[in-house]
Amino acid sequence: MKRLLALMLVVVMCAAVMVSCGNKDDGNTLKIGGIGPITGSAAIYGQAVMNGCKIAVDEINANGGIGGMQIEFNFQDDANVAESSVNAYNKLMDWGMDILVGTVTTTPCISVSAKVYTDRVFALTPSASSTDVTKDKDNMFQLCFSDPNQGTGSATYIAANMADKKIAIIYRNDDAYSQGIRDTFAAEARAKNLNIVYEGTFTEDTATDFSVQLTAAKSANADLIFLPIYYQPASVILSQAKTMDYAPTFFGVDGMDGILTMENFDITLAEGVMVLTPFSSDAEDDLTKNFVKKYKELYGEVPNQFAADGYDCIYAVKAAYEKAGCTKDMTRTDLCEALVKAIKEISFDGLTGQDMTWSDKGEVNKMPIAVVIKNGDYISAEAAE
Amino acid sequence: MLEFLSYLISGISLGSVYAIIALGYTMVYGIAKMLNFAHGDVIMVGGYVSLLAMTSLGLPTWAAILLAMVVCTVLGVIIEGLAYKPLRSAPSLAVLITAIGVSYFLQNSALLIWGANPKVYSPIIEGTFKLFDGKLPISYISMLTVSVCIVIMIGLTIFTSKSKMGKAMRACSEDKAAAQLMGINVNKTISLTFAIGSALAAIAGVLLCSSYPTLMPTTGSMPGIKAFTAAVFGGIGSIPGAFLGGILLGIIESLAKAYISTQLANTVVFAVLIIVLLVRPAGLLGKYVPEKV
Amino acid sequence: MDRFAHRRGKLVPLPSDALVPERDINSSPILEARHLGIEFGGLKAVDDFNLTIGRTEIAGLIGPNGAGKTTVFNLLTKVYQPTKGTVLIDGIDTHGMNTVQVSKIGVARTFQNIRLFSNLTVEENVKLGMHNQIKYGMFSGILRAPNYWKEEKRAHEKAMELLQIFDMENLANHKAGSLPYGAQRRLEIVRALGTNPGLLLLDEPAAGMNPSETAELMENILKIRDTFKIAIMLIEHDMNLVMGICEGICVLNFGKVIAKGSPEDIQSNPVVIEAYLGKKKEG
Amino acid sequence: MKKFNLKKTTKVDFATYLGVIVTFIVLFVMQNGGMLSYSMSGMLVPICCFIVMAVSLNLTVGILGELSLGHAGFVSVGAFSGIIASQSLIGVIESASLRLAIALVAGAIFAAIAGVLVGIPVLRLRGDYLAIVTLAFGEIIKDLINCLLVGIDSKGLHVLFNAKGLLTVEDLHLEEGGRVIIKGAQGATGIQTISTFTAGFILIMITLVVVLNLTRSRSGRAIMALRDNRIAAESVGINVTKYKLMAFVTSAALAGAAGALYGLNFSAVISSTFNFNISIEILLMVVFGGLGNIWGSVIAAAVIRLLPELLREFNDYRMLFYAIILILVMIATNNPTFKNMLGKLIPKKKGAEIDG
Repeated sequence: MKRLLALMLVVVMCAAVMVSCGNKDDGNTLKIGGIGPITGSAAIYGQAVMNGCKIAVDEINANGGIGGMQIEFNFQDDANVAESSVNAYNKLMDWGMDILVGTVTTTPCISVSAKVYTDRVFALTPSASSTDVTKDKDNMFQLCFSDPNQGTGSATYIAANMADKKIAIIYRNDDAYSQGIRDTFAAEARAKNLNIVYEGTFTEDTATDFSVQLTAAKSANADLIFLPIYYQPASVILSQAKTMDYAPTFFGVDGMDGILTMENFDITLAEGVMVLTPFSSDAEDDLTKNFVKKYKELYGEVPNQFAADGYDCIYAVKAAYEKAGCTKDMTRTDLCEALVKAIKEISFDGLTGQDMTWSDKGEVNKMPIAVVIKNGDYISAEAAE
Repeated sequence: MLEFLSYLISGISLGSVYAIIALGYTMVYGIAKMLNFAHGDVIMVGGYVSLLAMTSLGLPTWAAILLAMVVCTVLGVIIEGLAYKPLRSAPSLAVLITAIGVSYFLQNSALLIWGANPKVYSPIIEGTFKLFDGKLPISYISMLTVSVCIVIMIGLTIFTSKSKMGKAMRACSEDKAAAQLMGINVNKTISLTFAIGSALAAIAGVLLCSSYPTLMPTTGSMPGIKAFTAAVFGGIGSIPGAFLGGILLGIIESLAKAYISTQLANTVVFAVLIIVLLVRPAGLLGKYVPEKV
Repeated sequence: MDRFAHRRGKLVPLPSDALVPERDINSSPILEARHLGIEFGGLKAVDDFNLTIGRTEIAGLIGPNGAGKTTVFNLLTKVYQPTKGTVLIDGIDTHGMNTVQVSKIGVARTFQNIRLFSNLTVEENVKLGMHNQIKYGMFSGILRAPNYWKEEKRAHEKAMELLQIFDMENLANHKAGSLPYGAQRRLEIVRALGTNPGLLLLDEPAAGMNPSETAELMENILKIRDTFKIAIMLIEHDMNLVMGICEGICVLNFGKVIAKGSPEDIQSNPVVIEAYLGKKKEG
Repeated sequence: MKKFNLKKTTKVDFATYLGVIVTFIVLFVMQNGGMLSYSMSGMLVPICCFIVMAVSLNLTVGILGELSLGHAGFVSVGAFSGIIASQSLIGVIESASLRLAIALVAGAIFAAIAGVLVGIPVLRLRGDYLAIVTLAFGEIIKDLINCLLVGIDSKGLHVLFNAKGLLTVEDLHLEEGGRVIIKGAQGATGIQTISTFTAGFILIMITLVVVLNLTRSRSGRAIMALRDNRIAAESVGINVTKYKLMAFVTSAALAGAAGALYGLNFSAVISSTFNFNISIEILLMVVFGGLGNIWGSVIAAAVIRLLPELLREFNDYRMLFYAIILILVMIATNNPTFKNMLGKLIPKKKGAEIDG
């Protein structure tokens, strides 16, 4: 009896999963899906992308949409888990998704990109930076810098400007993004004969205390610490370094962006920190100002780079769509082939860079800019000197 | 040598945070015989409440801590009453799963209320004490954490051995049925234990966030697991054991990071734990009670 | 004068006061405990316990509460390792053996506070008693190889046979935990018999039984002895049972044997009466 | 045993097999007929994996009666050894099914080895102490795999252990045309996804046969006897360590096979996928389904996997609802008052259940 009830429960749930996705494309909207973590420990990145995308979608819809179609945007949670991400993707496919903006984090994105490739859906990830994301997949594109791009870029910049520094690296060993940049940085640094005196790691589980790594870096006389990590642990590192009177140059990558906008953050801690980033919320151009204003109004926070990436993704899709001259009646597959071709032909200006172009490999071509934090503002590194 | 001392100090400071959390764990385990997996998340709530009290309400530090203690105590008692009390006679695994449910609930509520963005915590005391011409800095917050930890440990030991309520708690931990027969209100005693444990969690939250100043909805979970490990390490149910376990865990973690491998620090901690439990199956200060035949 | 005194062992006399039933005189005893003792933190829970039990003897171990009776059982079954003395089972020295090994050489027991596998069925409990007599391994079990079927069939038949002693075949598919108290006690005995023991230790088998149940139990104990030709040693407070069926009785007080002998000897022994009733007032 | 006079347990076993087979056939036909939504067909393999994980954990928690909080550790070992096996056989063995089978066996074997290594010392402990050590083991496995670099070229497998965090895939010195299989924290990427629903079904059936037949055999009885009363079990001559280890290792091996199937279903797998939360989720399935209750685990695994997908409509709130449902179900099924109310509605079942 009880068994029968339980069995019925499963059947009903299965049916619900199947049924809840019955609605098909009516042809009058362009369905863009998004995937990223909006719960769990990586929620901040997914939520920022989601919010950024929504702003872009609303703007475009208010201005008449794409090719006469309104955009319908559906963002699904994956909690930064590959399996959940694939589930979210399938959910979006059932919904009738035409184009995917996502996924936000690297490992889920690699799994989803394999599905995207076999299902022939055009996909543009705002922030999954590993080269594995786009490798061997012609219809998967990145809007953010790839890991090698950042790692090599950072090493090149340091070699050109501060070649005699003793370098320490602190990175997160259980994070694909962080380890990816570190690996390429270390390789390039070796090639450029940079002097790496100490490397320390941490994991998600040991991300509370960095005093050991900092002490070791200090005793190795490191005067530049390369931090290929996100800004949350970075803020702890900065504050602990200050506690122990250790003041090397800190050099971050795009994940460091957002540190200044952390609620309650003591910006003096970040004084002199160098960041290689494509986006700065304090930029003076109209596009950024407008975006930051809207974001603050809607979500009460200052947008970080992820939000900007999300925003750019939607507009990049729009640009490619218009370039390809797609029409309403195109199937998902046709749309995919047309967009794949078009995106490599456009040059796109967005929040996170000017004249962005895409290569055959799916990587974006935009150069990271080194900035220095001075009095709580980003200043181009060249200008600071 | 100086380096070693500095590693040792960061270990003790990290360890004393674990120890305070472990004290809460061990109290609840000793009396209610349940692993309260939501303890770490009560710490997170304590952190948020005190931070908001200081920044948004502009309360002075002591008032903010007091407020956090009150909120956490109330929260702890509510959780106990709604989620755990109905399961008093249920198998311990059912209670464990419920505790995990409560932990998810608190984390996701925090995510919805306070957002996913990490918040920077303003330490309740700043500055460092410098030894050897500043070569060996010790932050005041570490010193405070260690002393608070010792005070709490001594306080709890005296409370449980001397006061009437404390004796009732010990009686409940030995044998609930017998305690009931002696006229002790077991339900009330367990609620009180949760109240004390949650108040401790609030203090732990303030100290944890002051030492490692960021705050996210998931802030409490890993320190929670580590503190649980520390409590078992020292012998779960034993108050001095929780203190010792916490401090040792912190020191081992810190030294392992410094001398073995930063990424294997957790592995070393857990490996030491396993070895200790094999040699002393009830933890360092726990009593091993063989089953009577 | 004697420089080697400290290196020569002290001599102790081996027990010569062993009593066994006359019919067992032709075979070696099933149990010989010599100078058995255990200390818990300096307290001698059992001290210098000497006992011999014949092959088919029914022996009783009695004594006031806390005299160390169950501790003796625990020593014989190696739940505790004795700190002194030896136990010979069927002539085999059990030194260094554990509970499992002692069970394999033929000691089975029941427990004062019933210890059944209460979530398993009655039949499964008995089959667990027969665990070491059922000969097939894990993989035969998983793959249901021919010997699985053969052995399980044999085990089933044997289990039913054993349950028959107490007329419990009809309960075979009930959960052990759901049985009434008396039936649980009986099941424990059946399970112990399943191990094919030479010596069966019963710890208060009649506890909680009414007089008619006790009478039935006495019959059954005798039946078990006669059917299986094994020795039985029991701890019991019910003197009717002890005096009724035991051949040899050993009285324990404060961990020491204070008297041994036939029921008649024990009943008239002033030391035993004193131990049970307390010292008579002077005059 | 009685072949023809079916016992209650035998009936339950057959009903379980039948239920799984019928469900498989229905879903298989629907999938091939294109009647299943993307979401549903995407979840089939993971659900199969979790059913196997739950059933195997039930062997440890429900049948042996020892709390394990590190089951994900065995899943992880199985997943990564399965991935290494499968990825290194690309080009050697053409048939994907055969490669998958080898991967599952490899996963099971390595997880079993891990089970023995952890089991021997760990099983001396009891209760919460055992729980914390299994938890510790799960965390250790996660950290160790984070340090693993594996690649293959014509010379064979290259394995490096990156304890200091200073090595990269370059240090594997792979020949031209060599493939990197595991890149430390970046995990295994570029996996050929060869897992299929049919394989999942077969694995479930094997697991059910192993676990159910084991519990109905001499060894299984001994394992359950240890759970019910260790001291009595010893007194009838049951070797505690042997049977504890048997249950533990069997459980680990099955979890390893499930891990391999799971790993080969996604093109990227990282070691933190199999973290503490996964151990807890599997435990949740076991407790939901009822300790020692195998068909219960099967259904609970499916329900718990489907639930978050159903709650997708609630977006931000979905995990909150999940938590609330979790607490409510636990109270409803374990609180005496609620239980009585339920008991009046549903005839009480007499399956084997134990207190944890």
